Amino acid sequence: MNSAALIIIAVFTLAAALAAATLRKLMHAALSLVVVFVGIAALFFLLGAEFVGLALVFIYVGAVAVLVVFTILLTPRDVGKDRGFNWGGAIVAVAVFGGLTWSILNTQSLAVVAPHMPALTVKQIGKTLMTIYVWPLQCVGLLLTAALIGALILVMEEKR
Amino acid sequence: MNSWIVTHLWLVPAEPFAASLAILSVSNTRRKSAAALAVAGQIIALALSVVAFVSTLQTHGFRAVQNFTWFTFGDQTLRLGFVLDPLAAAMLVMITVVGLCIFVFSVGYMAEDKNFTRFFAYLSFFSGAMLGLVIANSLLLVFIFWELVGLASYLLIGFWIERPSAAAAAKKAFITTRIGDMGFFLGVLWLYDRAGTLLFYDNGRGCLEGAGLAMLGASATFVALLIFCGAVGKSGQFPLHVWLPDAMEGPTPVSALIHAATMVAAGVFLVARVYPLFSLGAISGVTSSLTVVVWIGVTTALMAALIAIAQADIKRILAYSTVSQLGLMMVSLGVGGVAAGIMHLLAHGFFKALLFLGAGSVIHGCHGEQDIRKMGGLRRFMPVTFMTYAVGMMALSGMPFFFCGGWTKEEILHATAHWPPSHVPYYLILVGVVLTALYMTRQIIYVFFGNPRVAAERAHESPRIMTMPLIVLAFGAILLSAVLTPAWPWLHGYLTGEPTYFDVARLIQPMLFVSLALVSAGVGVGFWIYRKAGTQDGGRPAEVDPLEYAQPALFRFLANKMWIDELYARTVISFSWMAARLSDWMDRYFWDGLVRGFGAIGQLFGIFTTSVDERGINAGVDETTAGARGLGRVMSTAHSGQIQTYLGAIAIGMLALLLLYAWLA
Amino acid sequence: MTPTLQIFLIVSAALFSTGLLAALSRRHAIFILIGIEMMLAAANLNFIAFWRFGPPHQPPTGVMIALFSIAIAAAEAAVGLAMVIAVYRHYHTTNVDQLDQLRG
Amino acid sequence: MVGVITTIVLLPLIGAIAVCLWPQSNGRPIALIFNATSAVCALGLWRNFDTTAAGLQFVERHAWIPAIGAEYLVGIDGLSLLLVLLTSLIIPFAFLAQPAPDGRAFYATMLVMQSALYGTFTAQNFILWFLFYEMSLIPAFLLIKIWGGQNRDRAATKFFLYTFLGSVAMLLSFLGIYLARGTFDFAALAGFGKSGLLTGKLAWLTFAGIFVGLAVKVPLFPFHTWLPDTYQTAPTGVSMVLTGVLSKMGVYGFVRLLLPLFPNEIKVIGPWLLALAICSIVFAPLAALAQRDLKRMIAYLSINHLGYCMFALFAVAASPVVAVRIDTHAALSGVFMQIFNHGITAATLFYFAGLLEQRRGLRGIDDFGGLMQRTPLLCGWMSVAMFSSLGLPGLNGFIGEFLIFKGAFAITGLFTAIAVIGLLVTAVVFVRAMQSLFSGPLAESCSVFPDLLRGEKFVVVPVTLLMFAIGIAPQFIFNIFNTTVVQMARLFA
Repeated sequence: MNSAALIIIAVFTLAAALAAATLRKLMHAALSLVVVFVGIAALFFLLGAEFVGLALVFIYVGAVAVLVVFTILLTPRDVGKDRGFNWGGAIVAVAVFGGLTWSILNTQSLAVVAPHMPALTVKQIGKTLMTIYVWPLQCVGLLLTAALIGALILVMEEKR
Repeated sequence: MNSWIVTHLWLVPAEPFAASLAILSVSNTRRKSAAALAVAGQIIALALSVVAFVSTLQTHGFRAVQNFTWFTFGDQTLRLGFVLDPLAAAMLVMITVVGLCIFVFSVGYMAEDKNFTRFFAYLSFFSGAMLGLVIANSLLLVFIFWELVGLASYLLIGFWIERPSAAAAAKKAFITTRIGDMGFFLGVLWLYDRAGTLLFYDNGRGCLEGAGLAMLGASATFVALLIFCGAVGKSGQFPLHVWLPDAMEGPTPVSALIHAATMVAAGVFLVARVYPLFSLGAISGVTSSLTVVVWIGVTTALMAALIAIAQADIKRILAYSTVSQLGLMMVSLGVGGVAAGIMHLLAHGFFKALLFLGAGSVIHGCHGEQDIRKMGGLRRFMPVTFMTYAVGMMALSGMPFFFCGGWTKEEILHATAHWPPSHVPYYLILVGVVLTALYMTRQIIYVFFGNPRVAAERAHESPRIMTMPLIVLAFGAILLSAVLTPAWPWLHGYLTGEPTYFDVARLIQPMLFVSLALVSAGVGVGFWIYRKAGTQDGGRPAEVDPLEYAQPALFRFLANKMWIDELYARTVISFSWMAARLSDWMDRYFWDGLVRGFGAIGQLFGIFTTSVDERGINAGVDETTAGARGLGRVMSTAHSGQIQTYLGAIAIGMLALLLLYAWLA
Repeated sequence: MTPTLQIFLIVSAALFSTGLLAALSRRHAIFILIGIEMMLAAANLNFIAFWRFGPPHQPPTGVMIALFSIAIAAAEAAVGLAMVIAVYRHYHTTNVDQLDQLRG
Repeated sequence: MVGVITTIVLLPLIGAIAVCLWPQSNGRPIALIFNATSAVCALGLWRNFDTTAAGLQFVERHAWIPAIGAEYLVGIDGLSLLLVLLTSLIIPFAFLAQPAPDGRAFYATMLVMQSALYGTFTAQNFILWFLFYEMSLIPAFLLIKIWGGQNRDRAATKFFLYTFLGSVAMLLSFLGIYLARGTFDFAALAGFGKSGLLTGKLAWLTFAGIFVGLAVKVPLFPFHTWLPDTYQTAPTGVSMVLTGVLSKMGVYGFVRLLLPLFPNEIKVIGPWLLALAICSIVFAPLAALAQRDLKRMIAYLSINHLGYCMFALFAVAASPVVAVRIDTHAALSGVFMQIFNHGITAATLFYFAGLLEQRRGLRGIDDFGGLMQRTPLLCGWMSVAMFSSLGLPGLNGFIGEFLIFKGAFAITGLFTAIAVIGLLVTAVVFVRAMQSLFSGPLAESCSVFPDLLRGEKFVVVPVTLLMFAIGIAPQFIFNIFNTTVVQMARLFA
């Protein structure tokens, strides 16, 4: 595992995340979000979970980000007056970050390096999905269908 | 083996209780059957009491107990019992005789009342509770009947329920006596803890017998004093005497039965009953608990006698007289004259019931008027009442030779004179005797002598059913002397368990002359001061009391009962009201606010964002202006319906969990 | 120097906090959704990191959970965005400040 | 084969469904039939209960979720039986209370609550117990929220938040205990208690969690502020159940869980716990003195009466020296007695408050006056309940209070002496209430009141007779739990 690569990807991802959270224009933020997901996918690659990384790129960058963009386009005008930034939230977020970091650094058992591990093949993943995780898989399928129908019903025009 | 009456002693209180229940269950309109039931219950109780009394005459110092298990808790048992001894038997007879007279009197006195049946139910209930009290062989059983007696007194004082003053007096009586009772209750607990039993006599294992007393040791003083608290409350001793005069709001027979003859005597009886606790470890008859009893008694006796001089209500004078006499009995018990105290109690039961019923007869004759200044000259209109009242007055004043009160009072003086620690109580009691004669003379003159005034104009003698009990009681007050004289102190011997013999030489004793001189002085001074009471005399208008004319400030002080009620109202009562308000306020605002505040900590984020936002500043301003209510508003701000606020709360909760982790790690 | 698990966790924590920041501080509903997506991604990163740094074993539970989580996140995003549109139609705003029908 | 306890628990649930399905709009008759059937089963339980045998009886045990140590384990000992009987008595009584809300839903909800109460008092496994414990909370919330009076929203939310937060604290604590000890069985856990269930900070944390959860339910000062609001606004019948039975769940929890599991912790902070109980005993009646609303006044006195229970329990558990057996037995018997007595007495008082409210439309103490002249029977029977509540000998209240004081006095005399003030102030509260309600001139607004009606007499008379029976010859109640008392006293020996 390459530290340099990790640091570059991490900085890149976090910068994009910060941009996504703070940029004034919604469209810019949505595009930054795409960058964040690409960064995370890179981190997954770095960790040896190529399949998940790819799935992330496909689903998030390909589907979710596009959805976000479409939503932004579908809700162009905004009559809301207050576009201000809430500093209370920032303080809480910083506090949470501090707390998490403190506890991560104070937990000795986490200071480990990665053990050697055989590469995880797509075949293995497929096998596991179809055997042990077959029920959860079916459930997720059902869930996705339900979400699809639900989303459709939600966005259908209200009947007068 | 116990005789039949001992094993069935419970029947004595059961009769009036049964009568009470029966009366309550019959219709309100069946007056005759109600009265008949009550009187019948009382007669049966009297008969059983006489049987019990006779059985105690078998031997000197007769005592029989009948104990039983009330209930088992865990693997322990709580036992109660009844005891028959001279003290109980004498009380039984006194209560039933006096009670019967008063029941009969009530039939006439209450004839017009619309709640006639309820009155007799209460009266029977009271009688049953009182009879139970005197035969109880367990301090707990005494306490139980003690409370029931208090309940009956509460119900009867407040009998004329539509009068606010009666309700207030009933409340005052119940609460004041309950203050004393709480001390009594603690005494019960303490005794139970130390002695392991509450039975008085239990074949040598009772708490008043050798082994039980030995286990008590030094705590006996505290137990005795706590029990005395109860006696102070019920017997109207200083500083809890304030309820007794107000209790005169009840119907007059009630005043006679409860607040003169029997219930108030319960305190004296209680002290006599548990006397071994008071005298445990006595050095020449003096213990610290008994010393307290003496001083409380002296204070009460003198104070009440002084106040009685300045009262205008015929029943209030008698009420204060009762307080004073009870104080005298307490002194007697305290200085070691137990028999003297009880004898005075029995005698007092007769003559004070007589006086109260006489007063009732007077009030009845004067159509409800109770102010003695408006009476006068009644001896011509109500001769029987006058004669019997005079007997009662002589007995109360302590006129020697023919009236029972004289002999018992003399014996009390005798006991007090020889009290080792101090002679002050003796001298104060001498003053008390003079004062008693004085205020009784004043009352007699105002009511029966002089010119008839407003209320006396249409006065009439009471019907036979009311005068008969008066005559019976008057004879009782005189005839009781026969067993009280020093020449043949039969009652004394009966109570103490010592043999008595007749010796006419002992009849004449120095104390007799002291007593005679004091009473004569009191009566004489009374006649001199009040000879023209109720008429215009010199610069004094007719309606002004001679003493008031001579010493207005002193008279006002006494007429206002030394301002003790006012003092209590300013201190104890207002303090407890403040405490109540404070508790309520603390509850509504402080505790509730605190708990809500704790809740708000969990929702800090809500407060935080709102304090940043303009809305928050507004809420903050409101909070300061609306005081404690603001906290609630902050809470409802937290329920803002804003998902971000909720999300923030979750984040804060996460932080709190992290902190907990840090603390535990 | 090889990176330890802690570094990944810190990155994930930073990402999570940024997501929280977006979700808490922005008024626009879509920003909140963006923040939530980022927080979910941070959680996924944790799953993968723990899987990678834990003892090797079959089946690869961390990866599986991450996969499911991505699927569920997609569903959530679809419904969430649909709701944003629905809400916009109804109230003509996506500012969550003004959506307080559930006020207590 | 379904056992008798399961039958008792399930019957009200079936009743709730039956009430919902019944075509007529008023569900009361059906509800009462199911009440009566459960009550008959409970009486059968009592009849067949072996009062001399120690331990649980009528035990039913089935595996449920073995993975987390949850099993279906129900059984009764003396205390459970007492509370089952109390529930069987109070719920039908509450159904007959006035003013009664209309509609089937009310009765169905009450029946669900009844089932939960039976379950709580018979479950012997924590998970099962907790399930029932929480199951009683939701109907209570709904009953207050939907059928309550003024300020019902606030009161319901407050009730729910308080009790729910308390429950959460308790659940977390029990998870901690489970992780440390691996069981949820009450009997097994109690076995660990003596030697210390947990150690260090974790012990204190779990103790605090369970303590708060139960203290809110009882409620113990200063966790009581939800109670006056709730009792005041709830419909009469619900107030009766809340005070008569629901508050007993807290006391039951203390007896069943906290005292056996944390004897050492309680000993350490014993004086503070006693001080809290004393605050309940003294401040609650003082606050009651300042109330003008009849129901609120009774609510505060409920806090006071349960304070006595807490006081005795803490005294026994916190005693620095080993208490003499008679004192432990007296205190425990007193607590059990007080639980039962307070249940029927407080419920009766609420019932009467409801009758007055129904007649007048208001229930402030000053809204009445001189009732004795117009409605002597109502006043007479209500006075009996009041005197029972202030602990007059000859009525039921005295027995429990005497034993509690007897047990506590030997262990902590000074605190007992302070607690006596509570008895005094309670008396003041009632006597004052009687003065302004019953006596004085008849108030204009009360001049057309009917006296007790026939149906009301049928309700009042049996309960009052029960009060007299317990007050005069209480042995039949003591028989239920004497063996349990002896058994529990060993815990503290």
